[in-house]
Amino acid sequence: MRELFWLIPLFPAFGAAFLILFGRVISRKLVSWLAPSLVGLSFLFSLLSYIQLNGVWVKELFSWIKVGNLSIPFALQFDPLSSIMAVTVSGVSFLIHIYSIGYMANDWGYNRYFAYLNLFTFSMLLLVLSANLPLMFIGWEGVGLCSYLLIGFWFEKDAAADAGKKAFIVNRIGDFGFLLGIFLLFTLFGNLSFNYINSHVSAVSPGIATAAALLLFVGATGKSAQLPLYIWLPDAMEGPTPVSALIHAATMVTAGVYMVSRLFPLYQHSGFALELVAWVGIITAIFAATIALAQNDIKRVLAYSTISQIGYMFAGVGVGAVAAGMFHLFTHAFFKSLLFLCAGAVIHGVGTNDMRKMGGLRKAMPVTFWTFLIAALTISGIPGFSAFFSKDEILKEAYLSGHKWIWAIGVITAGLTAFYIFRLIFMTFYGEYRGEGHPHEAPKVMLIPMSILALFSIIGGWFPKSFAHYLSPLGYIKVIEASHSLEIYLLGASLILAIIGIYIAWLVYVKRKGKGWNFGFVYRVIYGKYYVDELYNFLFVTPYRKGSELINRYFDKGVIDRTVEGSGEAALGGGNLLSKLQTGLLKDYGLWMATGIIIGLFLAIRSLL
Amino acid sequence: MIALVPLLILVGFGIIALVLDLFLLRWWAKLSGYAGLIAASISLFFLFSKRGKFLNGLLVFDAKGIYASLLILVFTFLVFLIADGYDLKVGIVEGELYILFLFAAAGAVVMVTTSHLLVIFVGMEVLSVASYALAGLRKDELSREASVKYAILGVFSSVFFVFGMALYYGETGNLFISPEAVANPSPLMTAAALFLFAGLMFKASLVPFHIWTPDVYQGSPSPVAGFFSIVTKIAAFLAFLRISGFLVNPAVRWFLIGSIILTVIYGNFVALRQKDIKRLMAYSSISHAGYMAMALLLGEKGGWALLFYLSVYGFMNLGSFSVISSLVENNSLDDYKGLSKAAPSLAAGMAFFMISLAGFPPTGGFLAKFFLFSEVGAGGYWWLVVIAILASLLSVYYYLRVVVYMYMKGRVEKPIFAYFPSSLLAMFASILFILELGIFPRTLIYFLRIFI
Amino acid sequence: MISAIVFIPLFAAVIFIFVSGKNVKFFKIASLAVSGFVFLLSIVPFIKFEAANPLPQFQEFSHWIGFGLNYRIGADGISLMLLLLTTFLAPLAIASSWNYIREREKEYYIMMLLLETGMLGVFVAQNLFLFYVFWEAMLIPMYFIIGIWGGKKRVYATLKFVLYTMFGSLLMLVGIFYLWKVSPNHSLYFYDLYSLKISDSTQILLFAAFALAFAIKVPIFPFHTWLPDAHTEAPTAGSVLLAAVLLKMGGYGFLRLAIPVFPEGFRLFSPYLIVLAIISIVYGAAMAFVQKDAKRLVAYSSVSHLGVIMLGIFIFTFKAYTGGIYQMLNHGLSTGALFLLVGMVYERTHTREMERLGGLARPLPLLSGFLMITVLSSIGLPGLNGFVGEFLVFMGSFEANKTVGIFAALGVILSAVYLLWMFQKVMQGKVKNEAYMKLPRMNLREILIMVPIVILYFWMGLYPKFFISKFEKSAKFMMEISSKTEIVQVIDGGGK
Amino acid sequence: MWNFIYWILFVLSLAGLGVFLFCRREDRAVASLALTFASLGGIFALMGHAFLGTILVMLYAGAVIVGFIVVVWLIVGKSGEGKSLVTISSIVFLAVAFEVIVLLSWKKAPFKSISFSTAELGVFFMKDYLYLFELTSLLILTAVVSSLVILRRRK
Amino acid sequence: MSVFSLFLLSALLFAGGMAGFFIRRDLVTMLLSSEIMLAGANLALLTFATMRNSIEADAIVLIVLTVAAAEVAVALAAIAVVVRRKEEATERTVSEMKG
Repeated sequence: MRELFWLIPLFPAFGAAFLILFGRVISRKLVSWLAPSLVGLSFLFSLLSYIQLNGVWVKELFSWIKVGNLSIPFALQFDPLSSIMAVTVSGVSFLIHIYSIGYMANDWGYNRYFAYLNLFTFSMLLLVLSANLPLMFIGWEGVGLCSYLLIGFWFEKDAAADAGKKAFIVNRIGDFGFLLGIFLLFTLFGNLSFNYINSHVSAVSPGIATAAALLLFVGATGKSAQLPLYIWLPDAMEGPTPVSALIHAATMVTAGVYMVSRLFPLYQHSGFALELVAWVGIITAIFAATIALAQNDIKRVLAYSTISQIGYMFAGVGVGAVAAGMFHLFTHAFFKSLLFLCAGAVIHGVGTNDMRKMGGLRKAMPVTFWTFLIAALTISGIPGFSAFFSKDEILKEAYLSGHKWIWAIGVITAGLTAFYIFRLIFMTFYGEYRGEGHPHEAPKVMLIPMSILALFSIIGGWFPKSFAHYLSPLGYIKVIEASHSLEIYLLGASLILAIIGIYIAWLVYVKRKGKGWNFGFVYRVIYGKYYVDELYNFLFVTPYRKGSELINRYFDKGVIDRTVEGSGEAALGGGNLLSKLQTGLLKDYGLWMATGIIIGLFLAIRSLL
Repeated sequence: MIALVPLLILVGFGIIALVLDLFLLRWWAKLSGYAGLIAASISLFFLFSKRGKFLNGLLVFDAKGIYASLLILVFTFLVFLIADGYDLKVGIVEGELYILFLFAAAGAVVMVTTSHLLVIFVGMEVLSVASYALAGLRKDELSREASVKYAILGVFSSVFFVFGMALYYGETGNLFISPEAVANPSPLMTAAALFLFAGLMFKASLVPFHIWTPDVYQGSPSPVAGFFSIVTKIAAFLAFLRISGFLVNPAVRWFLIGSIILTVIYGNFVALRQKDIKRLMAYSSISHAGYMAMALLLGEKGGWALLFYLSVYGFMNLGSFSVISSLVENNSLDDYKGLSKAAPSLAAGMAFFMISLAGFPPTGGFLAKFFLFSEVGAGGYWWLVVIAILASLLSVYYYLRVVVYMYMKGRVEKPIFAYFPSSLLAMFASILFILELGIFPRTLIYFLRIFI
Repeated sequence: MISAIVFIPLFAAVIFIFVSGKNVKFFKIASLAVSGFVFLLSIVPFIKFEAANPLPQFQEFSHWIGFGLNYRIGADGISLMLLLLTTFLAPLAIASSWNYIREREKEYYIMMLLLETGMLGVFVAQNLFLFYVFWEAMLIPMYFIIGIWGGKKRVYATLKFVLYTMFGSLLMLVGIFYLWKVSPNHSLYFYDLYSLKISDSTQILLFAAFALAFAIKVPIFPFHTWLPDAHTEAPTAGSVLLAAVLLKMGGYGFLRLAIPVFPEGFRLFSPYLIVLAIISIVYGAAMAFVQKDAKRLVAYSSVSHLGVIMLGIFIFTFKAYTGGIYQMLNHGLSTGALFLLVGMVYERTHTREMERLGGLARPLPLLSGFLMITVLSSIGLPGLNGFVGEFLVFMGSFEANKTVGIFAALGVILSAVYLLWMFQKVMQGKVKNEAYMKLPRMNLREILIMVPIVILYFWMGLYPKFFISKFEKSAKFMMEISSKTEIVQVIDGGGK
Repeated sequence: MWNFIYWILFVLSLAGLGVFLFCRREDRAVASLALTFASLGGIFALMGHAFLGTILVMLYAGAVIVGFIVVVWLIVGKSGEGKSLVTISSIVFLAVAFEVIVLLSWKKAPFKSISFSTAELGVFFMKDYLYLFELTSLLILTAVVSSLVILRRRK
Repeated sequence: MSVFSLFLLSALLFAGGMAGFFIRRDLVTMLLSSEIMLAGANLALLTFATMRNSIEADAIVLIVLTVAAAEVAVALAAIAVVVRRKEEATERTVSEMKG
């Protein structure tokens, strides 16, 4: 497999190219066979190479840019870190391809949808397998592009188009930082391949390293929707649900975490950057969790929950526990995509996203309900399910590495997570049905991937220790053994909070039918998503638009154009004025000549004096 | 005495034409006019080897003079072609048009081939007397006014020239333009220079003395205006070249520089808003006169650039006048609207002339400007070149404005024009010459730089 | 060989004059055939060009007017690439105007061929006089194209275009006079001018004159107001060639003339020029964002993109320099394509007001696909051609001066903003009026125009070495000359 | 005594000029010019250029000015009154008569400064200024033709 | 009969002629005033000749007079044509073309 691992990204690439070129021509059946099988193939290949992996495989296909002392090869690298990502990405994407066959069955853009999905898988795999930063940047922006295409898939809906554009632009802002990071790294190291940077990081002063790390982190926040640049993710729910499942749960948003862990030595070397990553992560976690409490759109809730879970991952990596962060990423990919798929099934059945119009779907959609419950239990960290191990691993590492505050916030967020996820369950599956029409169970082709994912989200968490050992060859993975009693104490704390959360949710939404809660000022603020969107608009978008309009009307047309036209008109006016001199009267003509002579004489006399 | 031959041929055929016209053989008179011009120019070629001073110094038959006379004859020939169809259309029945052209050309040849002030004066008078009549030929109200204005101002300017001659004579005792006489900066000589310049600047239409140009061009018939715009200028500038020795004297030099700056600026600015094509051509000729006058600042050294510029300018101007006269006296720019659809060849020709007058590269106009301005610049007047270049930017506007009217402005009724075979021939000939001068002028330039 | 490439269109145009204007079909096919043939012909020097030698190859010389004004043509790496860009785009532009131009086809195709000769001449001229002749001769056909076949305010736009450019080039002409007089035995051959010793103060003046002429042509920030008018009023093919090739002449002029001949002047002016380039990037993007008319938006976008190119050249590090030149080619392709597509939309809907357009992706899926790829290429999506150029320029400028790099990279965000905004306004959302649902699909001709361009996007994006290696040596050589180090024989070492 | 005559001529010419400039009546103004020219002729004679003096008096005072008077009458005639004829003719007559006297007696004037006779002038013309002599004939021919062309009435 | 007085007279005549050109409105006066200026110039020429005692000056004056006469004749013809059509010949009648 050593020689063939570079084929992994090329299968979906070929798929995407084929579908784009001949999308209009081939039948739906062929597409629904071709697209998933290609992704399946690449999943198979990544699984095989995962198994046979020993050490680090690097394959340079051709030299992409070679100008002066800058040379960027088109090189792919397969090592433990990227192997995990490759497997998760291709696996989840394969399942979602199958799920989409059912979900998108009666959509007129069917072929176009699968083309974009394949393109996305290709870009994500390229991002994950790239051996140097610029190549990763191709995947990085490619993924941004596909999220733009897929969010704005139903482009006839203005909201979708706006959301797509917003997503791309916010990502672009992140990429701006990422690009500057690449430049800074190049000026520092002269070579942009990960291995080179990681090995030579000590040669650079921590201050510069912090700057470079932070710039890259700006890119990461843009891509993984962390605090400053998270605003695009909630709107990204306009796209089809499988898209949200794949992109906005499992793969794209985790790219930031992968990038940080890939360049972990750089962050470690800079120290301060690592702290910042941790704190940004944990604050985003709690911030997003609070917003999720009050959302009524089922997909918005899941979106905010994704943001907060990724916040956890960043916190994990930030406190130095790369293995824990990656492990949480691995498990999160499964249960979060499952949550989204179930939400998809619910929407497929009910036809609306608004939870207030749902309720009592337990009987109507039993399989969806059960898979949804499993995922909910996992996410709230109930022992026995995968998230319990990964999330608590992070909290343990945080506590042990001295970040007491981070641990505390983490635990509170766990409680909040449990509350909003069960609020969602109770509002959708319990009580009586509040919407019109009769909800029906999703078709089998959707249920199978959901159940597989449910299975994974359970067994996924059973081998935390081997996960760390698997990553150890990377050299910067440290495994801390905590005293048994301390571990129990930590686990207990988050467990209790989770149960309290569930109970409160049960109390509010099942017993008092969701009316009792005092919809005070706090609720309205949370519901309004802290008005962050409006703030951004107020601070950046409107001034930019208004400012440019003003400049365009008054400065561009007013000043510059005016000076140009003004000089033209002045010349014409001058022409008119001077032509008045030609009065047509002979007397004046004589006067002209006389003045000519007089001036001449004056010059002559002056030259004498 | 041989050197007199071209002049004699010219005047001889003029008189034959006069006699023929007496017997109302109008066509024959024209034919003898053509014959006279051709014979004279051929004689010039033969006599090129016999250069020198004749008739005790009054007739200077040097390379400059010969080339200028050749130019005068060629351009008069072109004017003949243009006038050929035009005159019947406008009602100038008499044959005198051609006779007057011949005599005027003779006067110009006289002016060009001498360095004696009195001969220049008499040549100038022959030229202007014929021009007063030519200006009035159209027999309508404007034409009469043009000839009266030209006559009176002409007399007025000739008096200046005479007074200049008197002072010159007072200082040197004879009227030969000798380099050392011209150079001494005594007050009398500066005054003499000023008055002589006044007379010549009137003819060359440089600013303080240009005021006759617009009205006379507008009033006189188109071929005649064409004739004025180039033949008078050649004669005036050659005479100027002869007495350019005066420019050593700072007062005189600053007087000319001042006039050049005013000419270039005034000529270009006023032309911007002109509605009548002939007035526009008048102002364009004023501004071109300003450019040519710059070559005078270099004295003898700038001669070749001046002559090259004159030759190219001649073809450009007469080409445009051939088109203007094909539109037979409806001269406002609105009459040119939609010409490109009605008469594509005329419009294309006019557009070509306008573009070459504006000085766009592939045409001769650019090359002429290139040589002229670089010579003047090399002479140390870089700032003057910059002013002239910026003024010529204005000229691009009004030249292209004519093209705009022809190509880019539609019109309801068809423009009135007539296809005269001879003026078409003149037009194509000028296009060919401009392109030839613009792209393959090597032989001409070698000739000019060696002999002048 | 190269003279043939340059003058075949001219001969064809002259022959066209004598063909009667009635059979329009003949003109369409003949002009396409001629420019197509010229393109094929121009591939030969591209192949035969050996990259290692930076000096101009395929030189042809004749005395022409003598006294230093002689006819000398040759192409080094940079001019070869720009030559190819022109010959590649000319047939596409001509093909795109087949049913766009309804009246006076004969004059139109004559003007297009004359324009092509003018453009080709500028890039291959090695003598300053010849360069200036082509530089201005090319204005006349453009004047007619915008003037006769343009939109409503065409007269104003075309006069403004000609006068503005003339203003700059006339000042340059005065500079040429000076050089003609000063240079030893009146030689205006570029490589003689490079070794000319001029005193610093005159160098500054001359550089200012040359820089002004090229800055107006590029256009850099304060001199750009002619561009939007010229573009909105020009017919599609006109604005394609105007944007794709004419604007490059400004950059080429700086690169070939202004900087190497007056290095002292350049050293004095370069900080201001860099600042202006950055302002053009940001300003162009901001203005593009608020335009109502699609073509004006694309016009301002080319102001912004050219800001990037000029930054590459002014910042004067090797990577940025090569990136700038490479970006010239990319910008030519992507903006050319943008204009072609906007033209195709205009042909169908007869309006360019973005308010009235919308939801065209449904009736014109293929066109919206092409527009998507073109928008991505001009945004600089990695993997496509735009990215390589911008990446090099930004990296080079970041290396030279951090703040410059940061502000320049800002353009990455802004360009995404207005281009996606335009894409959404034109293609996405609901169809504004029902008639648009039944718009005619892209016919074969239009597809055949766009396909080669898209292939080039990917080819230049994924395998740029193929192109960069051709002009890399010449670029390094140009830089060495411009920094007045003695012209040491070009050794194959790493660049600065 | 001769000085006295010279100063009379001097004053007379300036007087003629003054009348010409400031007199309202057209014809009288033009007539006064005859006086100026005549007195100028006298001065020329006193200076020794008798030939030129006579030409000036006869040619200018006689022919040219009278021609002008005719044209002025042409203009004024339509509206002016007749009696000014007497005054005009008397001024002209007086001026011419006075000049004739001076011309007859210039030989005795003391300031004869030039030493050549009119005959020599003729010879000079034929020898040095021959070319110019021919040119003036060409000029006169052209003048005649052009004035005829101008005056011709459109048929 | 001092030379100075002669120069004074010629200067006065010249200036008077030039003034005449502007004072009176009608064309004939303009023409005449040119004649006066010309006479002044001739006088100046002759005074130079007396100082220099050369024969050439006479020839020059003679030629200048004939030339001037011819020119004035044509100018007068032009004015006559205007008068024939327009009854009066002031500069107002010939101010049709301007600008």
